[in-house]
Amino acid sequence: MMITEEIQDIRQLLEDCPDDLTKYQTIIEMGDDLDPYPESYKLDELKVSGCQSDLWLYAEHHGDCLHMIATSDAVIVRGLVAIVFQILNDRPRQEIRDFDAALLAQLGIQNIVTPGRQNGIGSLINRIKLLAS
Amino acid sequence: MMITEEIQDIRQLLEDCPDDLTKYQTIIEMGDDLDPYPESYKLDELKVSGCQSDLWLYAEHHGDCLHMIATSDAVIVRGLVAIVFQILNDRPRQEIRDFDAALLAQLGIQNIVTPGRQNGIGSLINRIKLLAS
Amino acid sequence: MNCRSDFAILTDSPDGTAYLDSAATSLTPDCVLEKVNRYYRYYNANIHRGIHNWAEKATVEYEAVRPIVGDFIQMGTTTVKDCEIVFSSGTTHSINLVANSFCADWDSDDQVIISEAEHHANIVPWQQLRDRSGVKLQVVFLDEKGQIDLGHLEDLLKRGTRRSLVATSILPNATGILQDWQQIGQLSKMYDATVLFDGAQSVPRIQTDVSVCDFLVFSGHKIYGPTGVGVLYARQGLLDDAPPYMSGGDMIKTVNFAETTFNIMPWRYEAGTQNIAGVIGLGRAIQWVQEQGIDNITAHEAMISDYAQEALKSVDRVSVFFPDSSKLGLIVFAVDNAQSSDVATLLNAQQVAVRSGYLCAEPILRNRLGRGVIRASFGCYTTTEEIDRLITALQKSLQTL
Amino acid sequence: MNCRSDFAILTDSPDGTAYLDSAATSLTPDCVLEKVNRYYRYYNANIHRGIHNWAEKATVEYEAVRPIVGDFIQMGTTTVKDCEIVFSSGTTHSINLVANSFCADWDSDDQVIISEAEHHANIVPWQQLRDRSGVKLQVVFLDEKGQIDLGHLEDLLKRGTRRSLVATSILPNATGILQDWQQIGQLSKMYDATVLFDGAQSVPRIQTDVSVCDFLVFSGHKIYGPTGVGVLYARQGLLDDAPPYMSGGDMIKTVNFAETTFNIMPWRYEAGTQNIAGVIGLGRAIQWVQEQGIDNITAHEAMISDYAQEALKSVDRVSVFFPDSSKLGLIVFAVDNAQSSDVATLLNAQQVAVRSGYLCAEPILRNRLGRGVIRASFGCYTTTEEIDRLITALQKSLQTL
Ligand SMILES: Cc1ncc(COP(=O)(O)O)c(C=O)c1O
Ligand SMILES: Cc1ncc(COP(=O)(O)O)c(C=O)c1O
Repeated sequence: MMITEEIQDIRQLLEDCPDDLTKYQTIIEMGDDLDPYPESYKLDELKVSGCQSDLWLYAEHHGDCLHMIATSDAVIVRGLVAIVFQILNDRPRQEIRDFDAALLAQLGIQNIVTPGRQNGIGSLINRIKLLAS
Repeated sequence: MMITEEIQDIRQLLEDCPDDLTKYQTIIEMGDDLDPYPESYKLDELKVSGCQSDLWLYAEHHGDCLHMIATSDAVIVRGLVAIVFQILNDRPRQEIRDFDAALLAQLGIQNIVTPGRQNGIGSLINRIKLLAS
Repeated sequence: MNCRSDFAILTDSPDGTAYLDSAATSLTPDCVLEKVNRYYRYYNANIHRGIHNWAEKATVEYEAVRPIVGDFIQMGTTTVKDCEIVFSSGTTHSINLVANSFCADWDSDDQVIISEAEHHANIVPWQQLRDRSGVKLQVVFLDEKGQIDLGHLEDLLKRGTRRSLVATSILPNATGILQDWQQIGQLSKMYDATVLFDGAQSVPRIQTDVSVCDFLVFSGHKIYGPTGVGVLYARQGLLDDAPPYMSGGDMIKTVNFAETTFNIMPWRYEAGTQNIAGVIGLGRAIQWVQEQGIDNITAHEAMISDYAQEALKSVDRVSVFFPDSSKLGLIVFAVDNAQSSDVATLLNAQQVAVRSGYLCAEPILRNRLGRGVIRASFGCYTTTEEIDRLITALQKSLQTL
Repeated sequence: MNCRSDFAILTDSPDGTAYLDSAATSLTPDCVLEKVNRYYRYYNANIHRGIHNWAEKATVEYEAVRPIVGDFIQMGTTTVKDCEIVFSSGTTHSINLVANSFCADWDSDDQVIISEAEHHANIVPWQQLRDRSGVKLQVVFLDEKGQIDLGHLEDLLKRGTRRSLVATSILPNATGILQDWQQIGQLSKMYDATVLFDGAQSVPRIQTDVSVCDFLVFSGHKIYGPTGVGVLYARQGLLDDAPPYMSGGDMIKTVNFAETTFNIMPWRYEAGTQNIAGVIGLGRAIQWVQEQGIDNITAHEAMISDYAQEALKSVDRVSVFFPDSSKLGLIVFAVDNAQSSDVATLLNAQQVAVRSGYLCAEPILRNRLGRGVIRASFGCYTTTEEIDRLITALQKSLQTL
């Protein structure tokens, strides 16, 4: 699927939620499907800063593609990571580098694209783009 | 005359002016009657700070009373000094110390009683009260 | 209290938010906005240096705020009190000013004592001073009730070699426990220490009185006033000759290229064009507080805080920070097996606005709890219904977390 | 220009003031007040640290001002430009920040070069730096046209031993003569000097472009924005690791009692609760300027300045400062045998508002004229009728003086 299609899919899923609380419940459930993240990879240099919660991201180049695993102590962040992964994980690095983070605004989730780099998932996207280059 | 009467007199004089410009012309003319101030008294320690213009004040105790002379390079300040002198000069020091500067507000002249001690004639009054003690 | 109708944001709020984050910033009553708008609409001028009517009016309005503040913090009736009130850009600026100006010549023979429960604003400037000058930085601990341990404080004061500064919060934003500030002040004075009280949270909530301190600092935006303005009360004489923290226009008497003579207190410390509209708005905010009655505010916030603390204690998995002490204005709590930002996010999804994380008071939270927390904080407009909404939303959230 | 109707203070002014003091502070269009009021009425929250909707909205609005500023001062299209814009409380604060943070390790091998025509805000912080650290403070003189003498500047740059900082105003508030800033920047760069431009008067009046400088500072209240807010543009990398000027909340990454890790640019330099409403209002002010078109503003102010200069020259006893140079935004003049505050007071009595005295630029006025002056200064709303009123009122005043 194309990035834009993935975004549309997730957007649809979230739009179908009757209220904000359900939306977050859905997001939290998505986080349950994240691949396991080894304790030994919870290293300071793998920490993505800028969230109130801790977030670790580890990535490898698989050929042209970027393969990532991540985790967080906050279940909502885990869910947001799952969303980002559904969109970007295992994509060609070029495609990741070219990805316009502003598209995430379509998801309609507060906090997912944040101004500056102080909080939320914005720093995750920045880190991913960095790792893709 | 009592202080309050002097204030009423000046107030009447100024109220009779048809507009603000004439009011200031009247004030400037009052300054023409100030006693001469010797050049040799233009000393730094006799300077009253806080005005945009220079203002010098020299005072002597004559018995119980305070006798003052003053001058300024600004003719409006000279006029304001003349007003203050008409009210306070040669009065018993006790009376000067007790004088409530807020009464000057009755004169209706902008700048004559000023907030803080940064500008206008407020610092002159403060200095006079100091010299009277 | 019956003041909600003074806040358009509460009466017209399109999203029906229960705003329980007043310790971060308080809401602003309409009269404050009107006062600020009047400055921009009728006499939008710079102060002090102008001779024209608008400048004069702006100067009068700006300077009139000093006695308003002075009365409010009970400076007494001396005629010089204007000279003890400096306007800053906030509590943080005020503390930095003291650390840089008052303590400019402090060194390793001197000490600064802060408490364990301080806000970063009352920690980091002293660390910077320590790193720059060698001043000793001491931390006094809290007892089991969340009060500054006076015995420990006395030990530290005794051990000081030359000068001591005690810098503590009257009402720490991470505990909500009102300190015995009069005692702290008196004890410190017995050892000739200088006392700085951080009143950021207390000045909006209790009658403060500067007779037991030397410096008092607080922010406009936490006392129903505008952002970008704060106060430093400094006892007369303490800052007369100190080197200014910030320099530039309006804080000077005369400038030439060789040297500059600085102005006297308080203008000496107000370099550059001030936050004129902010100060004027702060004056109106304090008057508004006085119209409500500070004692009424204290009583209302105590009532709300008791109500909230009891309600929170009854929620499963919730542990209140210092559960056995009563709180004023804010309650800090954590939820077992739930990350604080998750809780805050789910509360927000139900239109309940709280703070989460380390509350700009990382040391005490890391040391005592080892984790981030959730804080519900109140203003004089907060209602018990809003607390009920918090509890309901919290219970719902915990079903998911 | 046709913008007067955007200013309630001009259309509803009950006293009919001709406001010719815009260099001290500009008037504020209604849209800026509306934007500020909207913050207080719909999302009155603290920024960065809160998770709830209002905090998020406030953060988005606040951070959105960085790219607005960046575009306006033509930072180009790099994606990192947010990191180069620091919000301060004003020009004065911005300059103090550079003098204390960027120059923290400067000493007698380094020099700071300012011009003769600087505002106190761009003199006193460097004197303080000199007195504290031994940095050499050099003054470059103006030529007979009121332009910085580039030959003299080059001499000073050549003589510098290690680092040089050139700190000059693009449009000095005591002369109104636009400097050849691109040349100054390029020349300084040839000698590897760091360049700080004081844009307090220029940024509201001409298209500025930071490609020839390292730092650019200006104030909100002079560019149709609120009081208590300013900007420091700092070229990427220059302030990454400098010791912060102010410390406290929100500028830290992590705090414990032993040590503290500071945040990255630009937040590293924005300690404490920011002037949130002020920054948001500043963003709207800059957008308003862009709606008017900065080139239209330049043209209008040049027209008004020419008109005023010609008219003033024709008044008996009036001497214009640097009469043979054209001015932008302000005209400085003196009247033979009349003290400047007397003139300003009589003009005010006729509802014409001007500045008088030493204009916070004492050195150049004392050295060149030995006396205070009168300044009429303009905004994009100033009309030729207001200039006519100035001239008539001036002539009337001179009959008395
Ligand atoms: C050229 C110049 N620099 C600096 C300043 C200081 O600006 P502020 O007072 O807003 O800090 C001013 C304004 O007074 C100015 O005109
Ligand atoms: C106790 C305390 N001190 C200091 C501060 C800092 O205040 P500001 O951010 O307004 O400078 C705060 C507020 O965050 C506080 O709660």
